[in-house]
Amino acid sequence: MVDYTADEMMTIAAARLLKDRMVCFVGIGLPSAAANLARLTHAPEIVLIYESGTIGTKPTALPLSIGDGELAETADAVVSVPEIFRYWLQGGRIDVGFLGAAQLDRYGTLNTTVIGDYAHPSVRLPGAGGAPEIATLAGEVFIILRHSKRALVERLDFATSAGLLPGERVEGPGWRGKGPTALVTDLGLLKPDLDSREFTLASLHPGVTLEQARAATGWDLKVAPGLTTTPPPTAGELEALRALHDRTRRAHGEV
Amino acid sequence: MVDYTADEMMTIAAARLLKDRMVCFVGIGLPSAAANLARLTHAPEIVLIYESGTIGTKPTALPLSIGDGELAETADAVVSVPEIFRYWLQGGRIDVGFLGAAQLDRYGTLNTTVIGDYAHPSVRLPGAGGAPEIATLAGEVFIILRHSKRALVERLDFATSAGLLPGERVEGPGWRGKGPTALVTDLGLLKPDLDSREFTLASLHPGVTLEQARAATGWDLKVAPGLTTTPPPTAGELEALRALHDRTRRAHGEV
Amino acid sequence: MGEITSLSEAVRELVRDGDTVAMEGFTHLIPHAAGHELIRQRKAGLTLVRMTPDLIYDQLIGMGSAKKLIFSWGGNPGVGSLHRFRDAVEKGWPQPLALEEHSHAGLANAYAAGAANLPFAVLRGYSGSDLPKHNPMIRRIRCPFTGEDLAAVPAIRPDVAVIHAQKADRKGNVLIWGIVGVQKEAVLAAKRSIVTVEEIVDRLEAPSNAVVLPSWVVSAVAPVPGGAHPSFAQGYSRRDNRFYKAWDDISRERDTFLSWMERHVLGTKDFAEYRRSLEAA
Amino acid sequence: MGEITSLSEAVRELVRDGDTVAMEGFTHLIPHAAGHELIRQRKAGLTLVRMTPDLIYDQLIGMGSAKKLIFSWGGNPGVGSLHRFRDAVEKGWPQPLALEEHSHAGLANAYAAGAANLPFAVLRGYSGSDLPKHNPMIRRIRCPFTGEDLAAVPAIRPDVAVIHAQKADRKGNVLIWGIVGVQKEAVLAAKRSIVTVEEIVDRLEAPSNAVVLPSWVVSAVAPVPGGAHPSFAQGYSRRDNRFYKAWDDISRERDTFLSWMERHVLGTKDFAEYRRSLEAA
Repeated sequence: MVDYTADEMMTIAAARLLKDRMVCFVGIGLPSAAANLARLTHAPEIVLIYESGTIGTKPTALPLSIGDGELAETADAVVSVPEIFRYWLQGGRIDVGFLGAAQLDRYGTLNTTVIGDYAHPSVRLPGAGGAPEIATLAGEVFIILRHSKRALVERLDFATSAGLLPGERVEGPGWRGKGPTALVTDLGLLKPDLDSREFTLASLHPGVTLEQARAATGWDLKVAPGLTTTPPPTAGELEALRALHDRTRRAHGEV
Repeated sequence: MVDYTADEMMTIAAARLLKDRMVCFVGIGLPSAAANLARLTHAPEIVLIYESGTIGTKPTALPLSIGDGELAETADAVVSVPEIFRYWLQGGRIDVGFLGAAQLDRYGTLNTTVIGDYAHPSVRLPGAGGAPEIATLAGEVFIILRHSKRALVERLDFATSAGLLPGERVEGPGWRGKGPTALVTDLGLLKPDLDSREFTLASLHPGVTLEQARAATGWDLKVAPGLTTTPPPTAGELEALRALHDRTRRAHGEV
Repeated sequence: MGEITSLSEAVRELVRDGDTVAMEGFTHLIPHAAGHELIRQRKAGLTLVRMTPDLIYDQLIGMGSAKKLIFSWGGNPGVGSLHRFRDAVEKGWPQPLALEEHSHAGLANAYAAGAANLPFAVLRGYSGSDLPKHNPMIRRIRCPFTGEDLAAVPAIRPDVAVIHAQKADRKGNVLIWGIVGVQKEAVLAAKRSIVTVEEIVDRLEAPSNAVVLPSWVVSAVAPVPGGAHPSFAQGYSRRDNRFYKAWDDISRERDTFLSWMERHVLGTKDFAEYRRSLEAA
Repeated sequence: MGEITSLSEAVRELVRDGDTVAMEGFTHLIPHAAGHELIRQRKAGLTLVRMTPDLIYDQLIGMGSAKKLIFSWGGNPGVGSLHRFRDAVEKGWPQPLALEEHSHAGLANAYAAGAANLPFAVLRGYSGSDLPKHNPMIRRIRCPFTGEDLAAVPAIRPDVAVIHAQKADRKGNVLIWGIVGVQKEAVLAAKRSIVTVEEIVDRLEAPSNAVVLPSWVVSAVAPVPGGAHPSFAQGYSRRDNRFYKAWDDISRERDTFLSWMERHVLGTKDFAEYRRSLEAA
């Protein structure tokens, strides 16, 4: 069996969530890697949109920034930033918003704003970017981040973008989509329990134990009925992902 | 002295009102003829904008429609119709709005909507187009139309776009500009009296009598202090206007 | 999604009696071929939306397809009246026509709000105009920061948008250039959309920041060369100003209008045959 | 009106202490050369507006030019933190920095409202976010037609907008292409504007519907080849990702930051000399 890293498993598990022809609003970093891997493997007709206004972009290497030149050069259309948020995201044309985060709570509420008090933060994080509107206006939201007690926390210092709280109706004011429906980490896949709305463990990546996952989670992690093991990366998935990372390193002058 | 028609005098008198480098939002028909004549004579750097989204257009022939191809081909920029009204007219970038009309009253209020009752009109006119916002959002408004009792009326059946009423403050809600400041007809030039706000006769075209003007006006036409006679067309003005009309007829396949 | 089909098929599939239909194109790229197809298929009870009704709606109104018109300027550009529109409003022929009347700024903003999935648009508009007295869909709103009083109009959300464009590729991605009007907004505001194009090409070769509609926001694409006539497609054809003038006579009287429509539209199976029938006339 | 001048002259004439300044460019076309010139001329007490503060504002903040920041995402793209921004917010060094914080959607809409001369923008936004609790400039508004509750933000109306573009012609008409961000809105929303360009050409040769700013909406145009570095100008240069990574070390500590700025910005007379000083380093 092929050897792979936990990060590779995470990215591949996230890519598998994306279906062909989906319209995906992509955050930079891990979401971008997963979305482009999907495009290069099982979802060749997926439509990738970045908030820089690039629609249907097909980069050969992963962008380091949301506005790398190749995103524009390979896009079906390049529109202004006001337009991408008004006509395309708010317009209700996005199936999936794919986000990373610094911190989240059990409801998929994200914090990318501050650690500590807003007025006097111990750590000032970058801030919201597109997240608040992506979280509520995309058809659904996938989240990808590395599993740790510092990332998956019991209580957030700041709600940058909304998660779905118990009993909250997605038809509520400002909501269009289902909110966060999948959380992929380097340990497993979490899905929200439909009653409690809380993210529960649906699948563990090969070799990861339930104890490890619980130990790395800041809240009392529940297990979903029928916990499964994530199928390991296929040779094809790994090859595509590694080739993508190689092209990326070369494009950004790292080799 | 050269021979000329009343329509030629009207168009030339209107063109003289436009200064070089003015930004002019141009209606089709008589305003378009006057604005392009100005551009081809004393105002080569005038910026002509049509509501079709063509900015800084320089047609060699007069457009028959607001969206003739040559307007786009010779423009500095071509933007969408929502943008031309939002970023450019409402944006406060227009010095002069140049309008024609079917009817107007002594305050420069225009009617291009209906003759008779709105619900059961005796004559249904085309409607507002850009006029309501041009009249209030341009820095000032010039109006050009042929002088007759049917056009310059005592009472309008419908106010399509606003004139300035006695005592009305241009800083009033929705107002940016001075409103109508000049009315050019085939008989003379009318300017608003600053107190009564009423359009009064400022100048008569050569050979036109005050009695003719009064007889062709639906309200009791007052004479502005220091009534003058419009200088007749120069040979250069006439030559430029006639050449423009010749090019226009050829372009539209009329000769 | 951007399925390449025939115009007749697209209209049959996507336009239903009673629909709100926006056929846009600001003087340039007016989808006349599609208008004829709606008439051939006897679509009825339509609410028609268009900034400048032009000949395309004069024909639909005269043939009794429309029960309501949402518009901002209804004339024959550079010529004069739209006689069929006037006859419907003044005399109720062939049937009464309800009007929802705006200014260009109001309607352009209403399309933009529709494309942005907002329920309304805000503008500095209609001050001193009688339009708000006759259109209850023009209201006022107060700025929550400055207290300023502004105009508000409801978003336009058509059931179907119909436009004509220069090019589509084989996937159904659409490229429009020149005077682009409100076509992008109309398509993005609508539930369904039909785009007729001058040609289908292998590669769009759209310049950077061109007006491109990705195939996944378009329902159907139908090749109809010259399909904007008597309007035009920049890079392909010129505006037929002679026809606009001729329409003044054709449409002035009910009987001449009806016999012209009989012969050239109902009497032809598609736009190509219509164009040939005109040349024969 | 689109006067072609030098960057130092344009900044001297058009940027005043205490101004609200928007230096835009969404990753692409960031006007770094202009940022350096503001620092060289010791502009102070500025309210800086920018969706993504990036290195350009990290430098201005670290050099004490800013008293307030209006923004929506303040990181080093693909790298991590903006250390000078963090130091100002977390420790008040070199001086406290007031924040007015939005989402991208909120700020993009606020620029569009400014360009449209509206006092506010309406959006479906901020639902479930804590941002409105800390930013009193995010309010709610009710649709006068549906009664729906939506977010409202005040228009951005800068004293000065500063952008970098690819080309201008000799009259000062400006052409931008590729990722165009909010630059057009920033310039149209501002009282004054400065555009640095890669080159001045005889003819723009802008494709149809390209993003063109006519000279009469621009205050000054200054040729500064490579003036976006370490950002890029599509068709002219590539993003210097290595520099973005190097900035993480340069900016992490106050003294290394200050000595770098001394040597490369304050110690050079213009952007060309700055670029040479980097190559020498």
